[in-house]
Amino acid sequence: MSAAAPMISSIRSESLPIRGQGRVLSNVVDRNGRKLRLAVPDWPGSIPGQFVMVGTGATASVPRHDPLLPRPMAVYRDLGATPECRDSERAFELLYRVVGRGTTLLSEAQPGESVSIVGPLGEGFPVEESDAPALLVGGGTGIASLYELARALAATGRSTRVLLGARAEADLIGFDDFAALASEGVELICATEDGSVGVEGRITLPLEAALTESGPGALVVAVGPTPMMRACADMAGAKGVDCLVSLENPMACGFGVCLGCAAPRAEGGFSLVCKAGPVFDAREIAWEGLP
Amino acid sequence: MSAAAPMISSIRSESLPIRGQGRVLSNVVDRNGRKLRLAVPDWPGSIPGQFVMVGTGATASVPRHDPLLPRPMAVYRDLGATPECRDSERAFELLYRVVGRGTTLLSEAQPGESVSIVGPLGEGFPVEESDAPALLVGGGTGIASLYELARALAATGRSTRVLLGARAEADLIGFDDFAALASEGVELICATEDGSVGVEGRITLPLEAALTESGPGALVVAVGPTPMMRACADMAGAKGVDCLVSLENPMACGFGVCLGCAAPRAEGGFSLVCKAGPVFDAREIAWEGLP
Amino acid sequence: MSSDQDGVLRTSVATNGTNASTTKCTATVDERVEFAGIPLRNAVLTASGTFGYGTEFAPFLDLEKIGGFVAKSLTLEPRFGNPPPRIGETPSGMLNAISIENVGVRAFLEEKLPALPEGVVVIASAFGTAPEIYAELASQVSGHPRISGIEINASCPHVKSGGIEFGQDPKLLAELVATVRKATTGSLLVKLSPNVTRIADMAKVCEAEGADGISMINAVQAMEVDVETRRPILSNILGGLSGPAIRPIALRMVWQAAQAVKIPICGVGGISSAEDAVKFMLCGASAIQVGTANYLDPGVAGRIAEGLANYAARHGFARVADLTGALETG
Amino acid sequence: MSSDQDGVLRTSVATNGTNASTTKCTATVDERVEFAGIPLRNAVLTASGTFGYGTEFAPFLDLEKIGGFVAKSLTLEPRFGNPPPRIGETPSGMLNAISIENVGVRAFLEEKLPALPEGVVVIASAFGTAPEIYAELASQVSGHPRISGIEINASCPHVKSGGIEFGQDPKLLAELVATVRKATTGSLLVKLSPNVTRIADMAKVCEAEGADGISMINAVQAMEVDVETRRPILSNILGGLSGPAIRPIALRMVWQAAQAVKIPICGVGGISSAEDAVKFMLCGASAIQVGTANYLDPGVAGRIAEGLANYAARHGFARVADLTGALETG
Ligand SMILES: Cc1cc2nc3c(=O)[nH]c(=O)nc-3n(C[C@H](O)[C@H](O)[C@H](O)COP(=O)(O)OP(=O)(O)OC[C@H]3O[C@@H](n4cnc5c(N)ncnc54)[C@H](O)[C@@H]3O)c2cc1C
Ligand SMILES: Cc1cc2nc3c(=O)[nH]c(=O)nc-3n(C[C@H](O)[C@H](O)[C@H](O)COP(=O)(O)OP(=O)(O)OC[C@H]3O[C@@H](n4cnc5c(N)ncnc54)[C@H](O)[C@@H]3O)c2cc1C
Ligand SMILES: Cc1cc2nc3c(=O)[nH]c(=O)nc-3n(C[C@H](O)[C@H](O)[C@H](O)COP(=O)(O)O)c2cc1C
Ligand SMILES: Cc1cc2nc3c(=O)[nH]c(=O)nc-3n(C[C@H](O)[C@H](O)[C@H](O)COP(=O)(O)O)c2cc1C
Ligand code: FES
Ligand code: FES
Repeated sequence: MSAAAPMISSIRSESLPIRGQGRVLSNVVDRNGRKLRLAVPDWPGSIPGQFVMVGTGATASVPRHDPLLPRPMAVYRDLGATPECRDSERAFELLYRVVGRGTTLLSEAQPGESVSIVGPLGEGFPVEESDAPALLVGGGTGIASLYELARALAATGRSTRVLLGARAEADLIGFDDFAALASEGVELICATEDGSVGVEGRITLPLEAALTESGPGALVVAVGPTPMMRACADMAGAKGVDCLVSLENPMACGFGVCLGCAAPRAEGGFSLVCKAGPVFDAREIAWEGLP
Repeated sequence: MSAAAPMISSIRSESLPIRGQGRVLSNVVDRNGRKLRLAVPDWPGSIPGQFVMVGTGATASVPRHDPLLPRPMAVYRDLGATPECRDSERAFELLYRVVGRGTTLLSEAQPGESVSIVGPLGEGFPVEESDAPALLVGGGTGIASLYELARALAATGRSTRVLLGARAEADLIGFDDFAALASEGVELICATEDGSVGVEGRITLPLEAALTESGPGALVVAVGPTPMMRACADMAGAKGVDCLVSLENPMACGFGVCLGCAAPRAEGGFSLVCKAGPVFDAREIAWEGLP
Repeated sequence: MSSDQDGVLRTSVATNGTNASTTKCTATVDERVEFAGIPLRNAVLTASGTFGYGTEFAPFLDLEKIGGFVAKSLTLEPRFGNPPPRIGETPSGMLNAISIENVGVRAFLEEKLPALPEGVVVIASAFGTAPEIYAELASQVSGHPRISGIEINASCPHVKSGGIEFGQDPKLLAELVATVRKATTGSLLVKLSPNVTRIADMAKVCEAEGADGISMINAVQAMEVDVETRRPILSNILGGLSGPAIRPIALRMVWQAAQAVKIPICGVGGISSAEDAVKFMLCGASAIQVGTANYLDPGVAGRIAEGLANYAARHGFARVADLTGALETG
Repeated sequence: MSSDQDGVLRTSVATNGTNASTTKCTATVDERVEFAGIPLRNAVLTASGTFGYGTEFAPFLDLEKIGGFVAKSLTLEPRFGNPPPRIGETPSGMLNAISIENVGVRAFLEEKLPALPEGVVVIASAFGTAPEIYAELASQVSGHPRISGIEINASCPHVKSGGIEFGQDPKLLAELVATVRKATTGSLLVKLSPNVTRIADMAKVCEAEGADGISMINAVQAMEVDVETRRPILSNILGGLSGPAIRPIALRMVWQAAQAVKIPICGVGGISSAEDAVKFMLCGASAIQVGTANYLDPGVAGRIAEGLANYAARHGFARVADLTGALETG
């Protein structure tokens, strides 16, 4: 595959987004992150890579306008009709880190309370059969975007490896869930900067190794801090391998009307991360223009 | 006592107010109202008629500015060092009705959470021995201001009657606590507009009767909706009896610096309800100028 | 200028917010309003730049349940906006510096308008750097059968006047409104900037130069800083503040303008509930626009329209239009 | 003009807010600032009308732990304000129309000032309806040894100019500042109204007429309505919006003024945390004033002063004063 290969497109979901209230089923600590399970009436299901806009904390009994904006969160695990679901409810999980006011308030949502939801939003990852392996690299909160993708890719019979990188073991949110995907044929590789789990060092080390062994038809998917995504994209590009990323720009609406989430395009101009993305071919992005 | 009798002054407390966090001990339904019990470190205690400024709801884990202002609430029962208190904590109770955003949020404060407090504030009721009876008329949220006053008056040996008026039984917040004061010599009389408890009709009916039987040295204290206070003041005035009231103006600071709580004075100009009051001789107030 | 006027007499069962009394009532209220010559199914429009080109809201909202919408401001050519970051959050508010990214007037007319269901009232918004550009935009859109009116976004810095906005100088504004007025016989609205000393003077200029109505207010110029990076949160440094934080400012300006002019006013700024909408109408607005709140709940405009009718019913108004100016100040 | 300068070199252990990084550090930071010729223990003042005459805060705050305070605006004679209601609440904001109720300049000098502990920096605020009245107030207070400076509250409607405020018209403002400047050699601050088209022009007028510093902003003119009573919530109909809601507007104005003038600026508007104070200093303020936040937590000004020093230490600034203008915009 040469550098002039056609861009890979993100995939539009068949189902329309809804707005609704998610009933909190659980909201538990997961290493240095948290896992929030919601049951949402008429939740249409999502495709890997899609996200929701989540209200900050439980829906207040009275209107409160501070903080104002909802926060974007990947659909971590789409669970369908679990036993806890009532009527038309379907459940999904968010995997998140507490970084500011919105996520702090979200971390306090109690089972039985409601959290407002708009979604599923954005375009997802293409899931294609192939003899060449898929290498899914995750770091930080980006890890959340890879779970359903890994399952879907493995389900096509494709060799699927998840590479999670973090400073230390505690930052590997979702680790146990990913480890359990071994039963579905997903291989897990970790790298920590302090060596507490897996390879000591950056996740680009095992990526380099995997790319060298896998050859040209491989696919790299990188989701995490911008420098990590950029490093993966450069590495994949150097090997002539496709690389998809998922961007985490701040958002106000999540469905393409505020124009707040624009990311600069390599060819000039901007793409809306919430609408054209969050999944992009790494070559579409003008990385130096991302804040 | 003639109309030209000297005004009765409210009483300044010896203790300075504090700002602090109240630990929620309980927050329970009391008929159509609620009772919130707080333990506050270094709470200096209050005199009857004083109030606190209460944050709206439990102190947030992150700063939130909506709603912005604290709400004034009478110290309903000052409990001192109860068994639940730790170290320098002293406990008191608020008796409140959920009327808007602030009180709705307050109603959701859970045991163990914190509520911000500034107080005790304002000047309280004079408590004087006398052979003539004290008639304490309460309605609406004003009922909360009368509990400690009733106890203090009865403790001087004065004949003390509490007259509570409401639309229906369920609006008689604090009823059980007041009924239990019988053991301390406080007599309780109720009037409800639907006749569900006590006299059917307005509380001014039993007040009229009590005033007729008690003669000139009596004291009327009226706390409740403005029309009720005004009617009591007029009735007392007509009989030449002193009448104290406690005003419930909206407040921002509670300690005399925003000048937001001004009530018009009969002699012209304004008095600060939070500083000169909330307790006033009814004759000090230009009632027609109260919103 | 067309508008589907079916089913406008709503039998509304009033429900109450947390604060309201507990009375419930059923009454028939006429929800229709006429705004600047545009007959509207109800008084609730959505604001330019917060409702895209309409179709984005189809999953969340029946577009025929609201009065109509003002589309994203258009320029003659397609236009890209500012580099990121373009948005941020402030207490009860949001800050933005998008800079009128839009598909251009041609794509709007040829691609965006036809995608909308019949019966949806669309108001186009125009943006330019000289009066002639606005006039050209007005004449391009105002003949179109699907366009009910045009709103001039007067918050653009005038190129020849060193960056001062059209909406900040009465003389520039007069020239702008007069020029556009000559270019269209359709309903002409002017969207005022709040960043002025005397908003009533600006409203008077619009009236004198023949505008059919005024929309107010646009976002308030503001700024926010990230103390960890020590940088402004917006790439543009300055941005526009919108959302509930500015509502009391918008309400004041609508009140002041309504005292000064007879042409109708569309209230905009921080509206996120039916009660908020009522406040603007009481202060003199004939219709309102929902902006930032659309991001938080893309179905909110529909609920505001319902709530407005319920409020009118509960308070004994036969027509929602009777709320306009019904503030008691005596 | 006196100021106790003991113990100003604070050894601060930085603690972090929810958002901040988890680094802790210990460093020695010089907290002193000089503002408009007034040496201050630290950069945190409190705003006129929100701190009474100082003594009210004694139970909550060690007055010697803050830079100083601006007393409630004074008139020549004692003055009563508006009838109630005078205040109300809005999203992240508060609305007030007190109308400068105050004890009058004589009682201030004779009763209020002597009640304050030595070493507390007091700035008097003057309010009038003509420049001569302001000048008279300035000359009455500026000789007093306990007064460190005088702040002109320029948000008063000028009687001869049909209600426009001094702070809303550059010519009126110039006349006002020039007149007061002649009446005092002490530190002269001008408190600007935000209700103007171009705040930088107003700042330039102050500088040109000899003001030593600018305080900005006063409250933003606004309005709120009670939909149940259908009345404005204030007896005065219009009021001033303050609190966190206006902070991004105040910050923008400070930034714009700092670009335009060399005299120092005191940032006011919605400050309720040390981070907020930092934002104003980065945008060019040399000191700040805490207003509405004093009502919510009467001890907040002391905590802001501490937090400011901690921030400086954490970010490697030797002096809090070095934060002024340290915004990176490249
Ligand atoms: C499509 C998409 C999917 C996402 N999925 C997840 C997820 O599954 N799990 C998860 O934990 N997070 C996810 N994020 C990031 C998440 O939205 C932010 O962490 C969140 O908005 C922070 O909100 P806050 O109020 O807690 O922090 P704020 O107070 O808003 O900000 C605190 C800090 O976080 C930074 N920040 C703000 N917004 C973002 C952002 N969008 N991305 C990264 N940092 C930000 C700020 O710069 C600041 O330093 C996703 C973002 C996008 C755009
Ligand atoms: C000195 C004093 C002591 C008080 N003691 C008590 C008490 O012990 N228990 C109690 O329940 N309440 C008491 N109040 C009244 C209490 O402060 C208000 O009910 C409360 O502020 C309403 O807040 P909110 O946010 O729930 O309502 P908001 O949303 O602020 O207002 C909702 C409704 O309540 C009305 N309201 C607002 N402020 C007041 C007020 N100060 N008084 C009466 N109505 C108001 C509004 O006009 C509106 O109609 C006292 C008030 C004062 C001044
Ligand atoms: C992200 C964003 C983009 C906007 N774009 C436009 C625009 O293109 N044209 C316009 O006239 N107003 C625009 N506005 C202003 C809104 O239409 C509205 O006047 C303002 O936001 C105040 O209303 P609100 O508080 O309800 O949002 C925009 C506002 C936001 C938040
Ligand atoms: C109740 C109240 C009274 C005020 N009185 C005065 C005053 O007398 N003189 C003055 O210059 N500013 C006065 N202000 C304005 C404040 O000093 C300050 O400029 C404004 O509130 C913005 O700051 P903040 O948001 O921190 O409150 C008053 C503000 C409030 C809320
Ligand atoms: S978040 Fe609003 S357009 Fe993308
Ligand atoms: S509440 Fe502020 S002065 Fe009384």
